[in-house]
Amino acid sequence: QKMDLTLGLQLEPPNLDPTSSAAGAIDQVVYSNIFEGLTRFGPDGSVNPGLAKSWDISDDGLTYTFHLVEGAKFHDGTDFEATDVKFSLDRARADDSTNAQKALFAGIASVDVVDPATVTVTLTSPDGSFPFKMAWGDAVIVAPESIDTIANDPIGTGAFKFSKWVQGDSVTMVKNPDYWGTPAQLDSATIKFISDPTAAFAAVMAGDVDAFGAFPAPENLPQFEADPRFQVLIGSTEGETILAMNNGRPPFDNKLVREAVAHAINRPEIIDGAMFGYGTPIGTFFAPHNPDYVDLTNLSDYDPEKSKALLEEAGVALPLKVKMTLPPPSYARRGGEIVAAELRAVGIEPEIENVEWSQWLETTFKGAHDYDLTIISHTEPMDIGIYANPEYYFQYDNPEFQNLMSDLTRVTDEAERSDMLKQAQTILAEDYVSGFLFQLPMQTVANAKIEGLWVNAPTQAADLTAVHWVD
Amino acid sequence: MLRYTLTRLTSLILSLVAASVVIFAAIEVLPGDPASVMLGVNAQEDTLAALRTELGLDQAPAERYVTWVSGMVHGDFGVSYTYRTPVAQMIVDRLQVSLPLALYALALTVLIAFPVGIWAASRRGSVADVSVMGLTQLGVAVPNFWFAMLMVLVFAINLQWFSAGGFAGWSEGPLLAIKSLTLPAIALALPQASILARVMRSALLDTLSEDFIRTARAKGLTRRQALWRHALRNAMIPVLTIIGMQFSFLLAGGIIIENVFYLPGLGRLIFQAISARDLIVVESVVMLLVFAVVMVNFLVELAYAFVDPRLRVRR
Amino acid sequence: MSLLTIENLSLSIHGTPILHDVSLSVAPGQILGVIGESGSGKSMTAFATMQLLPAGAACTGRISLSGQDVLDLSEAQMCALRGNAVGMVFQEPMTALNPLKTIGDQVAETILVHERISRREAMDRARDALARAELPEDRFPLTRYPHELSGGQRQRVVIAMAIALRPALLIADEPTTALDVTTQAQILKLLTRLVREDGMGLLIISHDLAVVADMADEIAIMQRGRVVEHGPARTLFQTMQHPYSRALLAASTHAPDRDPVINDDALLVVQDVVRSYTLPRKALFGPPRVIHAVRGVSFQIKRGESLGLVGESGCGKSTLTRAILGLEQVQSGEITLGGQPVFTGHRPNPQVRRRLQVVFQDPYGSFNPRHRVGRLVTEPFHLSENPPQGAARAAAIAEALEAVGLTAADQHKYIHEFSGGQRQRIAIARALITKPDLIILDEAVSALDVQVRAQILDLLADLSDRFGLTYLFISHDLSVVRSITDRVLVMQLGEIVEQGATEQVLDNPQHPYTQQLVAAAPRLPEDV
Amino acid sequence: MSEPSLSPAQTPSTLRIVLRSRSLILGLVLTLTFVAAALISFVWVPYDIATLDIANKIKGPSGAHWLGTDHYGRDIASMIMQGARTSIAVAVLAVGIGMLIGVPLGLWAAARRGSLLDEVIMRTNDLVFAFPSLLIAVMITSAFGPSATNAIIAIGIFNIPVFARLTRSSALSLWQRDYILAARVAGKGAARISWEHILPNITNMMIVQGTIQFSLGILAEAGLSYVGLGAQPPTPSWGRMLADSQTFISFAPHMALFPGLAILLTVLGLNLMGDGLRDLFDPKLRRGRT
Ligand SMILES: Nc1ncnc2c1ncn2[C@@H]1O[C@H](COP(=O)(O)OP(=O)(O)OP(=O)(O)O)[C@@H](O)[C@H]1O
Ligand SMILES: Nc1ncnc2c1ncn2[C@@H]1O[C@H](COP(=O)(O)OP(=O)(O)OP(=O)(O)O)[C@@H](O)[C@H]1O
Ligand SMILES: [Mg+2]
Ligand SMILES: [Mg+2]
Repeated sequence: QKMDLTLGLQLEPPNLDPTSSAAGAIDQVVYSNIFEGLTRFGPDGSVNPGLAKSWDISDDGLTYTFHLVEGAKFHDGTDFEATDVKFSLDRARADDSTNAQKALFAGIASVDVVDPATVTVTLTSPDGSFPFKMAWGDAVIVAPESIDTIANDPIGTGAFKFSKWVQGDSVTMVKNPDYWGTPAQLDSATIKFISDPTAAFAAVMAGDVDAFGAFPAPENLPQFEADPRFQVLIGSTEGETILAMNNGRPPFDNKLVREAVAHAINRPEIIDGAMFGYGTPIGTFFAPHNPDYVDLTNLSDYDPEKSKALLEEAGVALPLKVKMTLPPPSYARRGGEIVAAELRAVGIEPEIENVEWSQWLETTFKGAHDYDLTIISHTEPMDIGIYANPEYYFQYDNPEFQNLMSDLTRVTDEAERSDMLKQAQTILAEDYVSGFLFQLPMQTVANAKIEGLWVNAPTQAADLTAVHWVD
Repeated sequence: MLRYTLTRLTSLILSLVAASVVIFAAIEVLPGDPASVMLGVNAQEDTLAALRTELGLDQAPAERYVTWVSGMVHGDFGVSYTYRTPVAQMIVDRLQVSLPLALYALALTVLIAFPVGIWAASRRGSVADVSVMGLTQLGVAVPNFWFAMLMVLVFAINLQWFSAGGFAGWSEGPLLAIKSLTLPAIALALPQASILARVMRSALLDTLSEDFIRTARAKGLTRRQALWRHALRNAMIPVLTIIGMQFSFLLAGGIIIENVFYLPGLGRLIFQAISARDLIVVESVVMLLVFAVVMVNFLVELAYAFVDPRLRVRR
Repeated sequence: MSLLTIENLSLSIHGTPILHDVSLSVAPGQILGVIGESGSGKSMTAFATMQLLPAGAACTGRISLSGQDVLDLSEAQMCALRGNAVGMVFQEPMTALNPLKTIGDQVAETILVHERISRREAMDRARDALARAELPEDRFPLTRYPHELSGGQRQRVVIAMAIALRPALLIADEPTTALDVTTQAQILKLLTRLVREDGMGLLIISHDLAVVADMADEIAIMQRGRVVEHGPARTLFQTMQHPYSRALLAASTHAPDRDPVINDDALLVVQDVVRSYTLPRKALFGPPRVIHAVRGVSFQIKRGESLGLVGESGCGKSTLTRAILGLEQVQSGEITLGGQPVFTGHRPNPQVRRRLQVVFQDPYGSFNPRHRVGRLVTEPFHLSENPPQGAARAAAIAEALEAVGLTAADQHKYIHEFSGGQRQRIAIARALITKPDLIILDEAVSALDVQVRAQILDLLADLSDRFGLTYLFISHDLSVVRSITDRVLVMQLGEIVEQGATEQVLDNPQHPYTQQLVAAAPRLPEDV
Repeated sequence: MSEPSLSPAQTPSTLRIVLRSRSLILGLVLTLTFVAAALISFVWVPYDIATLDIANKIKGPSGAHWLGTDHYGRDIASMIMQGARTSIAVAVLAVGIGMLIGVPLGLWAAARRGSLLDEVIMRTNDLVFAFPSLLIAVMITSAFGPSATNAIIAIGIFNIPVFARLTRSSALSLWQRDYILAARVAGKGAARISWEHILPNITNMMIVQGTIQFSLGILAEAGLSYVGLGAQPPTPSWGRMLADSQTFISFAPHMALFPGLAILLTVLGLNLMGDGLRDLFDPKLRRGRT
């Protein structure tokens, strides 16, 4: 029986500290494996107890009392205690904190240690999703003793201990024999970073890696499926892939033009061409696997004639020259080429500019929002609220939607919440704020003898704690 | 000989200083803010400012240049913005892949090119010469990344003789490490070997037509003896020049091949660093490569003097 | 018994016949001189003897060397013969040695290739061979590299290599052509001595009758791959039959008829001219090196006069020429032409320069191969204020070309369509076209075969008579200087050491350097 | 001092020499094929590649699509034809930049040999040479955004010292010739001599070097496009075709094979042509002509 595993991932983390850098690649390596939070995401996206075995909420919804697991130790042998929780949360919300998701902690008024196994967190206003927030990778619990070297020598409480990092190649971790919970089933796990899709394919084929998480080349999946040596796991992510339009400036400040774009897009063709058939079409900014999802794809069905008519109605000069900025992921680059060809067919001439992430962040996402069109997948869970921010790069400023969202935080009734969410989805779809393309799939290729891998990606994680080999 | 060395050394240092200014200035104009890359989409302005201060990005450019250069002179290349580790350490790690790879490829290049070039030159105009030179023409023309792709397809995916890429590290035993560098080294070496073989051949043919070869033949040396004893060493100057250029090329030019075989070498480091706007890493690695090129040229020039007594200063 | 016998040797290269029925023989202790113009097949005969022919060469006939038929021998047998039974010395000493090996190694190699002895023994014998070639070890250690020797010394090394194994036959292919007259005389003496000492046979090749006239026992004259005349050196000049040999002899001794009209006014005045070059420093902080090419030279040329300037290579002749032409500024001193300085301020004076023209040595390098002759010869018009245009220009071209014996139609041709002699005529036409007062001829006939040289000398004499030209005639060949100049300057190490009427200086030299020069110059026997 | 006594009948004509050189012919044929393909693509291509045909993606070579289709169902033959346009344009312009700047610099340095200017030009050249070229091209293109124009500039910059050096060294040897001295005697200035006498006599060498740099330019463009820094979609480019085809190589090798062959054959053609031209211009092989 094999007791070790090599997992391939596309992106290498810049460092191994999930609490002070945005890179999702860090979470992918360390989340749940090395670091744990008070709560944790399950494979289906549910929020489960983590280092807090349970919690109580005060009636006014302002105070959370977390009851911590007992006997947990950090990998350096120090005990896990309530003071570590207070340290971690206070550090994350401090003024000089460099936590990339500082907003998760914005609602915290104070953190108090009751006894070594109990912590209370007081909020400034009620927040039903606080346990959800505490499950994020940016909210994991770290220890003050090891905080200085965390970037290269992460010390957590997880089922795996960090062993070594060959920069540019791999991170290795070994089983934590003193783990407080269900121990890991593998003795050791190596995560190898292979950014190039071809190399990823070759590595899986040649057996250099036993599994590859978020396999980057969907075109190769049929080959793996046909090969009995491998299994292919298709799940879903929280990533709504959209054709973002800059609502803040011409020509996309004109709803008719946006609607024209929406009707020019042929979702099945994009999913076929860019994703080789993997991916679920969406008609609004919401994950289809969510129970509150409404299928609004018919609002923006493929109808080039209508699109042309709308452009004429909008009175824009054709061909309409616009800029399409594409970040590196292949869904964006390939999807962009297809979308561009489809737009050209109705008279919109996008000029494609491929950019690096840094440039995309700089020019499109921030600052002057100097872009017309871009393709991107928003992978944070439950993030429809970004459309309520008029400063966001969509430059979408709709008071009706903004009010709806702010009301939502106050409402705790599930049915009412559901209604409001559906309403929000409809507003976005009817305003044609963005072109809604598809939900990004999660594709994992693995040796057929491996079990326990996550199929879905409710958060960016490669949780290996349950992974094992079968004969 | 000492004077020759000193003169060369002075111009070497001057080139390095000029290069450092150029590199620093060039990096300054790179758009992109490392802090925002590190903190991602949801970072807040005060967080960014805190990070910029931490990284020293709020200092004036001249100040940063001086800090950078004086650090380098003391062996301190600064701390990577994204990896948060000393750049020197990263470079040392990456060099453990890139340097052996370059040397391996260079060794292959020389081992292929010398025999082929000499063989072809000694049979000038024969069918063997023409066909070998035809092959080298192909070798020069083939894009090395394409060749690498084909090799991965054949040797890693179909035949599974080699792994498709990656580098296990020297700790896993030198044999394994050498094995994982073999395909990349071949991909790098083949076009270079073709070039070198052609240079070797034409340099040899040039010297073979020199008067002193005729003198040697008149002494009673056979054609072969004249080639080995007289022509070869005289043909070394152009060959050395090319070898020097090739080494620099192999060290830096692995950038694409390292990507094809996902080797954690300098090339890939710089690629990642550029896209992450990890300026300090980019600066230092480029500087290092320039240093390597200049050093190699320096050594090649010393080698000229070693080969050619005319270049040694008269006693 | 004859050492080398060549009988009816014919040679063709890729089907092109080069040699026709060449027959020669050399006996031990005998010197055979082979004379002939460039391309007559002298070298090919020598190479055939060594079997070092270019690819595609095919020989018929018989070459017998010490009783062995060379043409029947295998390559391995030939290798055993070369350097051992027959040694060879080549024309160009600068390139005949491997620059990367010490002279000791190169001489010892000859021995090591043929004899199974230790390196030390070979070195000992190389030392002897070099000493016999007058390179004693105390002054020329075996560890020297060729670049540390002068041309004449290198030629001695080549000779040492060739005689190291005391071969029965030595072949010397123009061994002195690239050397100074004085050095040439030394090398020829050395070769003669070696032949006499060892009883070696020597086949010496030259294009210069005078070079071999002194030393050879037998002389063969070649033309277009044939031996046209053959006989003992002592009597050959009297008994020559073949028209070509007679023409060659006539050309070698040819002196043009001259009838100069010399005015009394000084056309060119050179006063205390100094020109030195600063070479780049070898080391960064070392002292700059200075070469004093011309150190305080003064002389005058009268209008209509032909002034000779002789001296060894590197003595500063060309530097002086450049100074006179106003191409380079001098450090001190003054040069005036017809009273006007060639340099005013820091710029050359176009008024003066227009009246000066020059003809260079190399007929192949003095023309831009991409221009037609018409354009080439009119280049000097660049300095004229109103150069002739249209028909006047065509007339000027025609006049200049016809003056040098070409036709006006030649102006439409490219330079590669002309022979060396014709090119030199075009160079003269180019110099004539602006009707200058002074023409400087820098080794203008040195590169030409004797017959062509004679024609050009006639042309120059004729032109000076017709146009009243003034010449500054630079040459290392005393016989040429004697035939064409009225007065001569002797230059050594950047200084004029002697000057006077040509006859007087050459017949009765006063300065030791001039005496040495005159003594070294090869001469044909008096009685021809 | 031998005189080339070749009569006109013996002087081989240019055409005959061209015909005799097998490598020149093969090189010309290959190069012209791709140039022709590029030119024809302006007026006609088998399929319009601007419209995608996803339904027909990744089809092997067939009667309808001679070289098959790519992952968007575009006709690979058409892509290669239009890609030739990009490759040739980038390489021509990059070599053009190198020549237009490098040759005058080299001429200037040679005319002022040993002066401060010469020193500065040559040191700057050395400096550019010291930078690993591909790396700097990567930096330039990623700094200023990937595009064909930036690729041209990046490749062009590294052509400058190549031409400057070659020009300087060949010009220096020409400056030693007597005909230059003759021109100076005629009173011509350095600029005029460079233009009239030096430049025409180095053109052959520049053509040969230009051919070689041209082929290097095509390889460099392919390399840059391969890492995504060359011409941007939808402009087809051989290098990007290779990059795009990478993940398909295991089941649709035709997608990688044909663009790779296109690069290989073009570069081969140019190199053969360069060699052939060198032989053609070599004075050793052709006496009487420069
Ligand atoms: N490698 C060769 N291939 C073809 N022809 C050659 C070759 N070498 C020499 N020749 C021709 O052979 C003829 C004789 O040449 P050779 O070198 O013997 O002349 P030479 O008398 O030694 O002249 P020089 O005084 O210039 O040395 C010439 O016409 C020359 O053009
Ligand atoms: N440009 C220069 N720079 C440095 N030294 C020079 C230069 N030109 C000439 N010299 C040196 O000046 C001296 C005289 O040279 P010059 O060319 O005048 O000699 P020459 O008498 O014409 O010799 P030759 O007969 O070989 O042509 C030589 O030692 C030469 O090396
Ligand atoms: Mg000869
Ligand atoms: Mg001279």
